Amino acid sequence: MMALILIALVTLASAAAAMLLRNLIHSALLLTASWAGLAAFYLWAGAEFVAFAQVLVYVGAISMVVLFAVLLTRPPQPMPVTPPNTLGRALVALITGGAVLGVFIGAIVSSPLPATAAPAPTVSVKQLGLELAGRHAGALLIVGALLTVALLGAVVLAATDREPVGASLDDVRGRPPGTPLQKSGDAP
Amino acid sequence: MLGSGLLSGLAVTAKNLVGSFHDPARLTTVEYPEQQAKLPEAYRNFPFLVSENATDPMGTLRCVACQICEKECPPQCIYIEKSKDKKPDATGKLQLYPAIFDIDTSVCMSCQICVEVCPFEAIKMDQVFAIATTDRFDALLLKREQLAKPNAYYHTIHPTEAAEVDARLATERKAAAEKAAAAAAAKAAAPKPPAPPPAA
Amino acid sequence: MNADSILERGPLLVRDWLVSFLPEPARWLAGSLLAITAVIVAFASLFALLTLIERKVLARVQNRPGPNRVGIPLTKIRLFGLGQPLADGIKMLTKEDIVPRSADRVLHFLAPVALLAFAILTFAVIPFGRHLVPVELEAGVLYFFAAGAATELAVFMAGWASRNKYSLLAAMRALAQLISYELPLLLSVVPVVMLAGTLSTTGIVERQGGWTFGLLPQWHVFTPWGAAGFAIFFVAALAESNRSPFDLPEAESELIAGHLTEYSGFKYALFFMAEYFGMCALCGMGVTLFLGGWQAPLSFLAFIPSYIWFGAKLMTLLLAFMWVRATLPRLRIDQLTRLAWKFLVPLALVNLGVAAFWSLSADWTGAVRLTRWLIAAMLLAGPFVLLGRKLTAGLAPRIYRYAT
Amino acid sequence: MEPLEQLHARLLSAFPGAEISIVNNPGPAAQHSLLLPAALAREIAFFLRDDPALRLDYCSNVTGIDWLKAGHIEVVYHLYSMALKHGPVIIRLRTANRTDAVTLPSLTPVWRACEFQEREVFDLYGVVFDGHPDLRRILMWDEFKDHPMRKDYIEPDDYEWEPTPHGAIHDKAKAHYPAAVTPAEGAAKP
Amino acid sequence: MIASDISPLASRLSSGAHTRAVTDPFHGDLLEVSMGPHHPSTHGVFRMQVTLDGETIVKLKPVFGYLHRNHEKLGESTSYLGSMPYTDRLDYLNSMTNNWAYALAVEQLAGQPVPERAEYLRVILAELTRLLNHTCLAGFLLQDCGCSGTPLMYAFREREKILDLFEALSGSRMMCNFQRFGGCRTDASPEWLAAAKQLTDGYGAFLDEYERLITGNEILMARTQGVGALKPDLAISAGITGPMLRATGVDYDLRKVDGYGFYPRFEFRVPLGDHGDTYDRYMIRVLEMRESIKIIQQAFATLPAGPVMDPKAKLRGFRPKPGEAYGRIEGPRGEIGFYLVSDGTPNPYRYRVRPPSFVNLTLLEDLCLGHTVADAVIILGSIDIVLGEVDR
Repeated sequence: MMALILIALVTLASAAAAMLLRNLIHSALLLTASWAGLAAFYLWAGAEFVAFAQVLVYVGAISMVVLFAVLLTRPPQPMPVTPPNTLGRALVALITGGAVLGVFIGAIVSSPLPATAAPAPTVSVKQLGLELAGRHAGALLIVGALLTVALLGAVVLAATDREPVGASLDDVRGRPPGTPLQKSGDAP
Repeated sequence: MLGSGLLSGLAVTAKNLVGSFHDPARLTTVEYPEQQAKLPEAYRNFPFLVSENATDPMGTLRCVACQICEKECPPQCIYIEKSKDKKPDATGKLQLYPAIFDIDTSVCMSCQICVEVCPFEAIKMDQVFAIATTDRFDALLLKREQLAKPNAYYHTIHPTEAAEVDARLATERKAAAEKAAAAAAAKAAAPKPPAPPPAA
Repeated sequence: MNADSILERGPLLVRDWLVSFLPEPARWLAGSLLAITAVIVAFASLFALLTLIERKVLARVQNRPGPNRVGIPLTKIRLFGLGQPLADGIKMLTKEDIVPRSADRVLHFLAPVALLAFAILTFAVIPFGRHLVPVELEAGVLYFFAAGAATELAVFMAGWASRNKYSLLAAMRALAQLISYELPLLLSVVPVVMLAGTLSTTGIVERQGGWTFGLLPQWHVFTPWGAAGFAIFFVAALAESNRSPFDLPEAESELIAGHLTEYSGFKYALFFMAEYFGMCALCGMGVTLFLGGWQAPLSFLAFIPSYIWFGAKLMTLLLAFMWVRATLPRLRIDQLTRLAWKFLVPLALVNLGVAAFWSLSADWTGAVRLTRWLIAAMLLAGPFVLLGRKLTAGLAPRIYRYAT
Repeated sequence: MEPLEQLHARLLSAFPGAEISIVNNPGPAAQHSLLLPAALAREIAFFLRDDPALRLDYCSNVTGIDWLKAGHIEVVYHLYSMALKHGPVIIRLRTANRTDAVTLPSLTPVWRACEFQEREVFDLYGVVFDGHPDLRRILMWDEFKDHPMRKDYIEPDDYEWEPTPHGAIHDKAKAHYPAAVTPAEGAAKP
Repeated sequence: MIASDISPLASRLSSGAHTRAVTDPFHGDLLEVSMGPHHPSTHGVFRMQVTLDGETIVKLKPVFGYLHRNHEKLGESTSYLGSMPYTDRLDYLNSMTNNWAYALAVEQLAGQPVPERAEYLRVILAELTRLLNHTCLAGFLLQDCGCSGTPLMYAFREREKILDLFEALSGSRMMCNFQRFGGCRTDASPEWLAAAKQLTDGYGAFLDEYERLITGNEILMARTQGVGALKPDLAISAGITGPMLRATGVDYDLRKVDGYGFYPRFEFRVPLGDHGDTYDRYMIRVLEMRESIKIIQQAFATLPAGPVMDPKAKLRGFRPKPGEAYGRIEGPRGEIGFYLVSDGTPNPYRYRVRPPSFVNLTLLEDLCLGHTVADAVIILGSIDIVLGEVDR
């Protein structure tokens, strides 16, 4: 039980910190830490295969996508400052927060938690593999395609939003534009 | 086939790796303080003044302070001051000698032009290269006393060259001695015929 | 093949004897702690030795003796250079650790730590001997690559935290290289897992036991798909551990020391330790997957304990790494990624197909077995030549004319 | 390769009214040269490069010479032909004087080889080449004021002490560091 | 009528080689990187002010002058003989060819004859220097490509053997100061000639091993073929000489064109490249080494006896008659020339050095545009500059 609480604390703390910190890179890295926390949950639950897949996919690859996206995208124009009628906004925030909280608590209460932790189902990696490649092959491929599309979309979005400002090459070269450097071998 | 160039390159390095254990040509390092490579005879570093014998280096310097080397030295690093008095050199002729003969080894580039232009075989190139000092200025300014080394030392570092120089000097001195003797004989013979002038 | 000779079970007996002093619940914890310390001590001393061997091999290739001066101070004893790693260690410890003012302190400190942590994690599943597996995992290979995948994160942190033009440029290069070589590395391992039928490393090594006609060991490397897989694995491992033809990030002739420019003192040493651990782990995994782990090469040599065989194979692979480093020039960043995406990945996919054919034709017997070998080899040689020709289009040694 | 006199005659006929003269080289090397007027220099250079009989397409060397007594700075170009592999044609351009009128037409548009060497003549002699694509100092640092290779250049006095025991360097160093007395100096009373 | 079309650089760039419009430099898309003067691969104190757009080079400004000792001003205040040791310091890797170029110029200035044996000895020493320089270059170029020192060590192992020969002959490995006006300072002893002959006979084997190590290497071919290609007409106009020019296919070797120093007596070929890129420049130098070995062997075979120094040559008080002379020879890096104006005094009135690497640098920017930083390092390496000669 101690381990579960510890893992939960780490995951929640890093997720919260990821949201609160101003430095974008720090929050991206903390997000990765919270994914690692999720992997620890799986390990605690005994599902090694899922835990290692989680680490491999999320901490290995998706964190890279997030970091590259942070690096490539331009800082957006400053957000328009909203008018300060804090009472109205606070009310709306409270209601939505409360509704989400209610749903969670309802789900936790209604799910029949057995007194002792149920014995982990002994599923060998081989059976998992057969299941995945068998009945769920379609789902696997779709998820893969989805991820690739998301990745490419991020890159395209990042690349196009850097609209080039026209500047002829000579300005850059520091030579007053138009002074010719005689092309060799040209007849006058 | 792709990669054959890489493999032939790897083969060469492997041959060198194995070769370095048995083939002396493949292990060329001379570990300096313990092993010392033999210097070729023509090797030259800073100049030194040749003195006839080791017992009295200052007395028997060949240098006659003619200051040709001082003029010809490209970086001008030689400083000579003539002596006021004269002293007999190897052939007994009275010659000047350098009162001060400084070489600033921080400026000298061992180009050996002073040796070529010296008509008296008085300055030769040494083979000393491990001469580190702590003081940047004065210790690198070698005085006449530090520069003078005997002819025997010259024979040890440049044997063939020293032998030639000695042979040439010997013939010159013999010729000079015969000329002097002939002149002395002629002078001795000449005063006899005319009557000695009255002892006024 | 006495599996449990005294030598074979020696390390386990020692561990059980040590653990027996403790009460029951702490035994498991003490046992695993002992295993961890054993692995770290072994590979840390191997790291020290490797830096010396690397410099000695590089020197001997270049016709010079290599470091042989560091000895016991104030005496003439010179210890054949074994004092060198000690001297380097002390130097690294005593060097001043400069952190640039504009650097992002937290990340700057965390980068080497994270890199080293992930590198050490990967040792958990490598079977060093018949009974010497730190952690017996059912999905061992997946765990290995999961732990290895996080090194990119640490390299990015190092490059970004130094706030230095060179290190940022180099961090981007390093990431491009690591990501583009992750794929061939994994794809070259898939046929092994497919043929061995299990993800657990000990299972893979057990399947490579036995010798055909008593002489030829049944290691994966002696099958066509195994040889191709091992070649791809070797090249990808070189790239993953930033070794010679791919040591682009710290290409000293261009960007001074890549993402390590702003590191000095012990953090710099940590980076190197992490690089060597990463190299040892990848070589260990290469040995496990392709070279038969701790299996003996010949049947009558099986009396030698298994961890000796694993050590010998690991050392030969490490020497091959150094041999390549001493010889080959470096690839440019675009050639490097083109090699990965346009040559290694397609070849690995073809290798997957050949492995499938190999497993389907497992029951061919007699003379047909030779044709099975030939077909597999042809299936591999074709794409190899075609892709190779496309990769080196327009590059060939030239014939030169002479002025009349 | 035609003799210089014939080339001189052809040039005079090609560029009527231009005063081109032959400068005789008294030394045994006998490499005589052509003195070109500054105004038509570039046209004559194009002619030398593109004339089918000459084809002097390679400008090997550009040198500045400071004739102090004659009162002008001279720029000498050694031209060779790589196409026809024949010997040097040497042309000389002279500035009006050594002080203000020191501009000459740049021949970089004719031969790209002159780009760096003309910048060096500008840097060390102060000859301004108009039409040069990138006229900056090439060897000295940009803030350097004077032109060091001129005969009347005065060395700056920011001198680092040199123990060389004698000669002009010693005197200058002693003047610069009157206080510092070295044993050598003490012994050698000039 | 000044030619009005645009410069070769801009035209090549706008012709699609690099069409992306460059964003305004102040918005930070262009990375201004200064490589040098203290940089591991710039062969001396040489700086390249590089403007990078991502990895490709958009602008490259070479900056040198850090090693400027005003060699020519010194020449004017020293006697003719006094400048000879200073010429060792021009191209400090090949002092023998510098000395010969200077001696040749002064001999033309003073009309000083040179005995045959001295000319043969000069040819042998110049070709040995060419071997030494090209071996060095091959080592440096591959060091820049990233081989961790191995080819460089092999190159330096062979170079040391040649330098030992120079030390045994002239007294110093690199600062030989060996030529005089009218011949060589000392004669080559029979033992020296035997040692030199044995070295050149064994050099072919070293070159074979070296080519096996590097020339067919796919990575090197990928890194150097097509990198920094140079067209012949641009090379001629820019005054490029030496192996860099012959790599573009222009047949211009001073040993054949000027025929100085009895070169016409020796039978050797001049290799020419077709693409003028870095690979050609490297291979031309390796082939030239093989030709140099042939020349040395022929020179040994026909070395005449006789004096090494013209008896009437004056060592001191050397006053050439007023006049001027421009002497040039084919140095390992290209044409090295000395232009001397004499006014009858012991010191030259004007002492000018025409260094090959200084002029060969003219096209550094043209070759590097559009390539990456890694290529710029290799292109600079293949141009083979030495800063003592560039800055003088």
